[in-house]
Amino acid sequence: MFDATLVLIVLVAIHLAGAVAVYLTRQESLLTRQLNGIFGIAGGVMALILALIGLQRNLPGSGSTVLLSLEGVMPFAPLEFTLDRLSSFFLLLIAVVGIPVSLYSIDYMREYVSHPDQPGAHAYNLGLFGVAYQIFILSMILVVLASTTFTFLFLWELMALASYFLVVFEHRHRDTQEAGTLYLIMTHLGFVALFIGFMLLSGPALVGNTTLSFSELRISALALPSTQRDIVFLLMFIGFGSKAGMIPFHVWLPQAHPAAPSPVSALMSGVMIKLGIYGLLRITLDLLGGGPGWWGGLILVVGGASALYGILYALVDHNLKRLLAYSSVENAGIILLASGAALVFWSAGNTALATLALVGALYHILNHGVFKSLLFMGAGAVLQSTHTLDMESLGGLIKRMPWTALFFLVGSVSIAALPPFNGFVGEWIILQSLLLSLALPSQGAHIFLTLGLGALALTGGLVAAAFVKAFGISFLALPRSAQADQATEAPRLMRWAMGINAVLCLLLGLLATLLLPALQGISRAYLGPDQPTVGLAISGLEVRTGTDFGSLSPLLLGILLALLALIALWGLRLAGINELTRRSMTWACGRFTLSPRMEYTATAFANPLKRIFAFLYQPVRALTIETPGASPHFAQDISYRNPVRLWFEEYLYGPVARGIVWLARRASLVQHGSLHLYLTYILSILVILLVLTRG
Amino acid sequence: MDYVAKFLIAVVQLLIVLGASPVLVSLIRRLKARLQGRLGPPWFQPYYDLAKYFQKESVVSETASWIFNFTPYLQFVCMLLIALFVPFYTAMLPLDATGGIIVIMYFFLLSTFFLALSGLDTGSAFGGMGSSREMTIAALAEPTIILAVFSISLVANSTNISTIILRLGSDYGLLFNPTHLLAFAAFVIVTIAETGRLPVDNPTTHLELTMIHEAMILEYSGRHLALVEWSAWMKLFLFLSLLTNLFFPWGVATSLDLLSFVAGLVIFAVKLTLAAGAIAFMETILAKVRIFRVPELLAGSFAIALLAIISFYVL
Amino acid sequence: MWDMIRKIRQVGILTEPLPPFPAEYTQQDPQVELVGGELQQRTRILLGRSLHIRQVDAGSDNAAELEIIALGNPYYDMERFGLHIVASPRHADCLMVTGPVTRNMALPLLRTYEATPDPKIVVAVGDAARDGGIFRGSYAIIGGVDQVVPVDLYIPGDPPTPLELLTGMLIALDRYRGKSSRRE
Amino acid sequence: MNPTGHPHLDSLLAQFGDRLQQVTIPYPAELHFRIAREDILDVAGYLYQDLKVPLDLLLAVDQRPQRGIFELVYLFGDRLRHAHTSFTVPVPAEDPVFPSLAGKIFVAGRYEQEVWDMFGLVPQQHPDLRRLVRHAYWPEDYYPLRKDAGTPGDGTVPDFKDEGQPFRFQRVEGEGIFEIPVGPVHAGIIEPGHFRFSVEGETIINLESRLWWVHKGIEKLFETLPLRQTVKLAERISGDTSFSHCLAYCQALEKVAGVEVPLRARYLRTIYAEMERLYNHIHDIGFIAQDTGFMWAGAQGGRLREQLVRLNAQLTGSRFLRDVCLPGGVTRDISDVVHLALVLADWLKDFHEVLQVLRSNTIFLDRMQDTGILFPQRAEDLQVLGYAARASGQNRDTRRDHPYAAYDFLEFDVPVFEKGDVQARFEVRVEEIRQSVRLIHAALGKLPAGPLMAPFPDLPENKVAFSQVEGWRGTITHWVQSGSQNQIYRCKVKDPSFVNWPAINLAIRTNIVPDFPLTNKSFDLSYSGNDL
Repeated sequence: MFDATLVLIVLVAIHLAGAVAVYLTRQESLLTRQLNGIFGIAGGVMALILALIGLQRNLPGSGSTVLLSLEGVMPFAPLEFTLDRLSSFFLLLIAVVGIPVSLYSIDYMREYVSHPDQPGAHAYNLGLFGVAYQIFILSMILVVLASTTFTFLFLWELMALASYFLVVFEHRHRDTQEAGTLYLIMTHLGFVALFIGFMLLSGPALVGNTTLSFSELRISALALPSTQRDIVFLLMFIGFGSKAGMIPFHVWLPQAHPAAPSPVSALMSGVMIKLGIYGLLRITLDLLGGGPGWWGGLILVVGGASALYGILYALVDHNLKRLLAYSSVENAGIILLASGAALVFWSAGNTALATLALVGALYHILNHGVFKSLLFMGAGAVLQSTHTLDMESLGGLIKRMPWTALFFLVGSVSIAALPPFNGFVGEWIILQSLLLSLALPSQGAHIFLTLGLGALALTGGLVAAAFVKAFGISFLALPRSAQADQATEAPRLMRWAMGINAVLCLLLGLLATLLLPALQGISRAYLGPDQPTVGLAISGLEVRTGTDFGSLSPLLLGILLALLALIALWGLRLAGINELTRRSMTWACGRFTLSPRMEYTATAFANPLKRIFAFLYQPVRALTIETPGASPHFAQDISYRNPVRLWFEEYLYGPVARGIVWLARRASLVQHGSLHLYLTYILSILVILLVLTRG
Repeated sequence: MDYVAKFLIAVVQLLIVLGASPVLVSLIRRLKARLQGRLGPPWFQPYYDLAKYFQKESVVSETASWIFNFTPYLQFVCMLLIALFVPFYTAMLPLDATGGIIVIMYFFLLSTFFLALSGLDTGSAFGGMGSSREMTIAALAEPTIILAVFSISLVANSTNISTIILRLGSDYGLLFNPTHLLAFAAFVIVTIAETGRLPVDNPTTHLELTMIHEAMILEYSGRHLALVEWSAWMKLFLFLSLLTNLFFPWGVATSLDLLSFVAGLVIFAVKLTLAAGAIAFMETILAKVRIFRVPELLAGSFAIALLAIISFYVL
Repeated sequence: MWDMIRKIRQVGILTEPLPPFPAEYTQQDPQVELVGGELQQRTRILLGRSLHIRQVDAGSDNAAELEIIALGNPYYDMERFGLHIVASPRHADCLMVTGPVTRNMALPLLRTYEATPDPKIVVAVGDAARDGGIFRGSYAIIGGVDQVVPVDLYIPGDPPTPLELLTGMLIALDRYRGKSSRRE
Repeated sequence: MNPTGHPHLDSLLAQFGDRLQQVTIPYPAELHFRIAREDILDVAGYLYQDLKVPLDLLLAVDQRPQRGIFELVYLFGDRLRHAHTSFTVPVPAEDPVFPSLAGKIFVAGRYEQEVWDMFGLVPQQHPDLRRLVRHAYWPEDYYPLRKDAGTPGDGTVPDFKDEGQPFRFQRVEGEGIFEIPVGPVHAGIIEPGHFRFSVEGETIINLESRLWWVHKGIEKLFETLPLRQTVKLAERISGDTSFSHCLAYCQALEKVAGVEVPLRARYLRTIYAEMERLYNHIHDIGFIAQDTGFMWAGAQGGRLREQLVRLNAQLTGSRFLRDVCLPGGVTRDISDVVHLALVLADWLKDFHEVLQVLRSNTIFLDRMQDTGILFPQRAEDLQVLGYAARASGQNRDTRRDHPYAAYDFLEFDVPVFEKGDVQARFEVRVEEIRQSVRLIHAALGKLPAGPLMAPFPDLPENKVAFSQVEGWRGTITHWVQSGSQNQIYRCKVKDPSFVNWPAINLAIRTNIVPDFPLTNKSFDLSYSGNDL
């Protein structure tokens, strides 16, 4: 029906036109925001169409088609874009997250318009934002389609720069500048690793030739000696892993996500870090065509560690967005864990299990994109309404922002992998794949898989605790500050955007069986047909794993839940229960009226787990009591602090961090919001890149 | 199985969990009272309590939101749903293929998640205290549950409960497998932690500062309280049913005839009575450990569960 | 553990049967006084078999509290009658108030009453709870419990013994049939 | 007159000379003098810091009707030298201020707070002048213990009503610190008290107790009730200490009236006092264990206590030993001495068997160890009394240091532990149970014949006396001044709880929240006795 190439051209045109159009409008007008949103949505729709074409294509193998090959656009090398199943899946992710986020940004970005009573106080250049936004989305779309080394690296860098610009959009805050600089440094360290990795991948004869297409790389990779393949894998693992937020390269993520405007946080967390996974899958599954078992094992172990580390720090962080960012580290970890397991199974020759694990990983990628962007949008709505993300100043928002609260709750329940929402189905499949691993003969793998399972299980419980905290402390009980007390519901478009994602969370949970065959198709395209047994079978509404091992019917569960609820309600009414409800003060032991000072705080909520994991957090307690006069038993001022230690930041990046601060000061020279300075900067980076890559 | 039989079994499952869970609680209370030298409450006391709660008005905090009102119903429905997947007297569960043991555990977690939220909802310091502690324990119990389940499914080669019971029931040798025994030990500890029994939580305490589960429900009254209490009893019932039937599947009916159903029911009652006796005895001789020793206990059970798995591979 | 089992066996069941029901019992019996004659029949039926008690010390010396605690010991075991002390007024059906109501405890008592869901009964325990007793006339005393919340039942005594408390409650709930059996 | 024979006399005279006026020794081993307001810091400081004599009591008396002034009375008790020293300080009505000792003697600060709260005398430079009895809603200028204070509701004072006015609490700064309000209506059957925890989740940073919820105006009632009734009132200061409070009050009255109590009555008083100690100790031992979730132990504590209170009822007709002690002697005799001795011996055996079970429960022991530590230095600074002091290395027991009743004639040991945690307090009480049974057995063996009661005359006017009794919780002090027409002019009651309450706040700091009930129970203080 649609010609894929045409769709791609339209898509690129939309985004480029969007960038120009947005820049041409007045910087603070409603039109700027509307145009940016509309072009974003339109581009997203095109991406969705492209994704559906790719997924539906009934071709053997990966179903790859070269869409577009452009000579001469760039001076040094041709650009080439190819659509295959893996790209299609990630296009789907970009579209599913990008469309609501673009819608959301229309109302959200009014935050940056100067207020009439304070002219110029908060004014930011929205036109500039729009340009970067369009380019950011476009570069993400194109990077998953890129099929030559140069195309890929070029777009990868473009994506990094556009996102960097978006991160430092609120350049007036010093924190933002430092976060941006840290991000820039980390992303370029990753880029260097990728660059060297690609160079080595090209094989001895063609070292440094960046014009090679992926299909040529596939062939050259086969000829590589195994040591070189290992080195390539390690470099790619570091390069892509740092983008995905795996430890110890995650440090930029909890800084950059909270600093960025909320739609950007949603996109970065929901989509961009997944492109790190995309790269890793592209390399390991496709270009290298699999490797020894320890590749998977390494990914699995690092993934498990990331998952644990991420959630443990999410638990003790009380900045809503930073909590979500740490949770992204955790989720990237889970995805890596599942992908690693898939590679382990694959290398052991068990494609059935590898398929199962990979389907789990892919499904979790999509799910995480949906609920994490939902949560970031929710956090953004809170920020817009209260001007704070500090959970210790929030509270009581469920009455003031009922819709936002509901959507955030849906996101929290989904991310905690609770049925009947989407997170559960992904978690179930991943668990099944690990549980089934006894089919593997290797003893060594079992230890890895068991540890991975332990990490995943431990993570599962902690996520629930972290999101009870995130939702409960921010939205329930009494507001802890005047801003929270005066909060108002998010504007209409923001509510719609969040609503779409909330519904998606439910639908992806209940109707998983509709999507899973497509994911199975993707996995089989790279892994080959299921062997020795069936890994995953989807029949009607039911998902089955192994031979009679496990089965799940999410839709039926949902229906049962609703049915039982109806029966229970009807039964209780029939029994004639007393339905009188009287409102009264919260019971506070008789005399005192509860004040926000007497509510559980986020710090307090996490305190038991903080004490339990004190060996990890190494909190530094400081209790000071000032007493007047001679008697030590009359206290005048008491203060207490108990912050946790950030291991990697303190011990690994500690020395580096000082350099970063130094750099940040220097960098602030170029960060004065001037378009020209930025453009000059971006251009110079590109030129350096091109010179480097010109073999 | 035809649809009538399926439907009937499902209805009977629901009736059993609703009707028998208060009796189980009553049994434990009476046994404990006897061990303390008292007569204890009448057999049907939990029913009287429920009937009374349902007839009283509900007082709801002005601070509370819909979460507070919604949670008791959600919990109740979750327990009913789980009851369809837990074998009591028969392994022929009609909806077994809809979800296995993982589904059960995540529905338990769902109800805990919302109960913890409702604890925070009223703004009472006690509610927050309860939910903070409950989530801490849930977070640490979760991995043990998963690993214990893993061990069982390793032994039985399935995560679907009917299949597990059928396979374990047909080969009693599997039950004495060290993996299975270790998993049992781990599961016992987790059951105690999840159902809030001593030495983790004291269900009969009056000290609000030491409470875990009770602290979260301090604000509930009337029909809400009835549902929350009933759900807690059902949770205990379900956990004990899982514990007894997964590890001692003797007598669970594996065919669709009346005789094996009756026998299954009798044996099930005996098993639960023994479990109740064990709980009553434990709660008489034990005190409540300091709250920060609970993680040690759970870490111990985690280690046992891990050992269970390793023993499966090694032995 | 074996010491304990031995002790449990040695102690046995201590719970004592109630004394025979006084044959000539009338509403005027000095054991208890029901305000306004008797509790509503509906309340009696509802709470007769399951009465959850929240104790409020509104100013007592702690003697009455000690006797209420004693209701739970193996000799009296009030649980056998469905009487149970609960931790939260939200769970309670009955406020058992002791002592003269002090000025400082008036508001907490009222708040506790408001926090308790209907239907509920208020029992004033001890002479001081009736009219202030020996403390009457003090600047710090408001007076009897009925000065703050409506009282349904008085149990006299200074303090009433556990047996008086138990029989008083059971008479009010119409549960004291007084066969000398252990349970009614 | 130049009195001699008091251990502090010479050194005080040498130090202060003429600044001490009207030096007398009204009763054996009790020195009394008057000093001027300006000398309080010097004299009290000398007694406390140089002579190492703790402050036992500080009270005010409204003497305006007769002499137009307020009086402050400071009472120091020297337990090593078995003597007391007290001095009176006049405070003019038109300038009701006095220097605060709080910086030097912590416990003095607490009494001064009370004096300010009840009489409106302002301690200058007091570091923490917050109201005690008068909760936030009480009128600023209403001082209930002044003779002309009047009663709300009778038209002399505008009536006032509690409308939930907030109190001042210490605010702890720091991220995420919040406050847990507990009480006055608790979840268990406990007396009302409000505890404000400043916590970081489970970690307690600071605890403040807000008491005086059950303040009944007892000290004022002593001044208005007829003498017979005041004895009953003394029994209702703290119900669990009915006998000891009554004994302390009767002894003070006997001193005022100059009545000698018959020897048999003094032995019987000893026996009853020890019975009171026994039933309270066993009750709390059971409940300390129950507070760790060891419900069986709670049932055993309840059982063993019930046996004793039934024995009380058998002996005296009252489960709380009420209406037994009267000024001049006791009303109830013990006829079957052997029976009582045997019953108690059986009871002690029973107790030991239960104790063995408790001590073999490792969870219970673990809960008690290192929980709620009150360090000996702090116990000394705070002048903590009773078993709480003896568990923190403070070797003090009024029965031995200032003997009364028949304690002079009987042998017993005073157990002292150093660690100051819950377990130490538990162990002190276990040991005291043994000592109490030993004392009762010895007293029963030596019980002399004779009358139970000496005739008690009308009180002489305007005479002052105090008496101290080691109740089961610690030293109880009653200070009595007679008025005219057989009435009491002023009675100051000090239950040990009054000085022990602040110790809990220190003992619980940096502990975890769920350990508070256990710590609180191990101190087991009276709210009623504190609030009066």
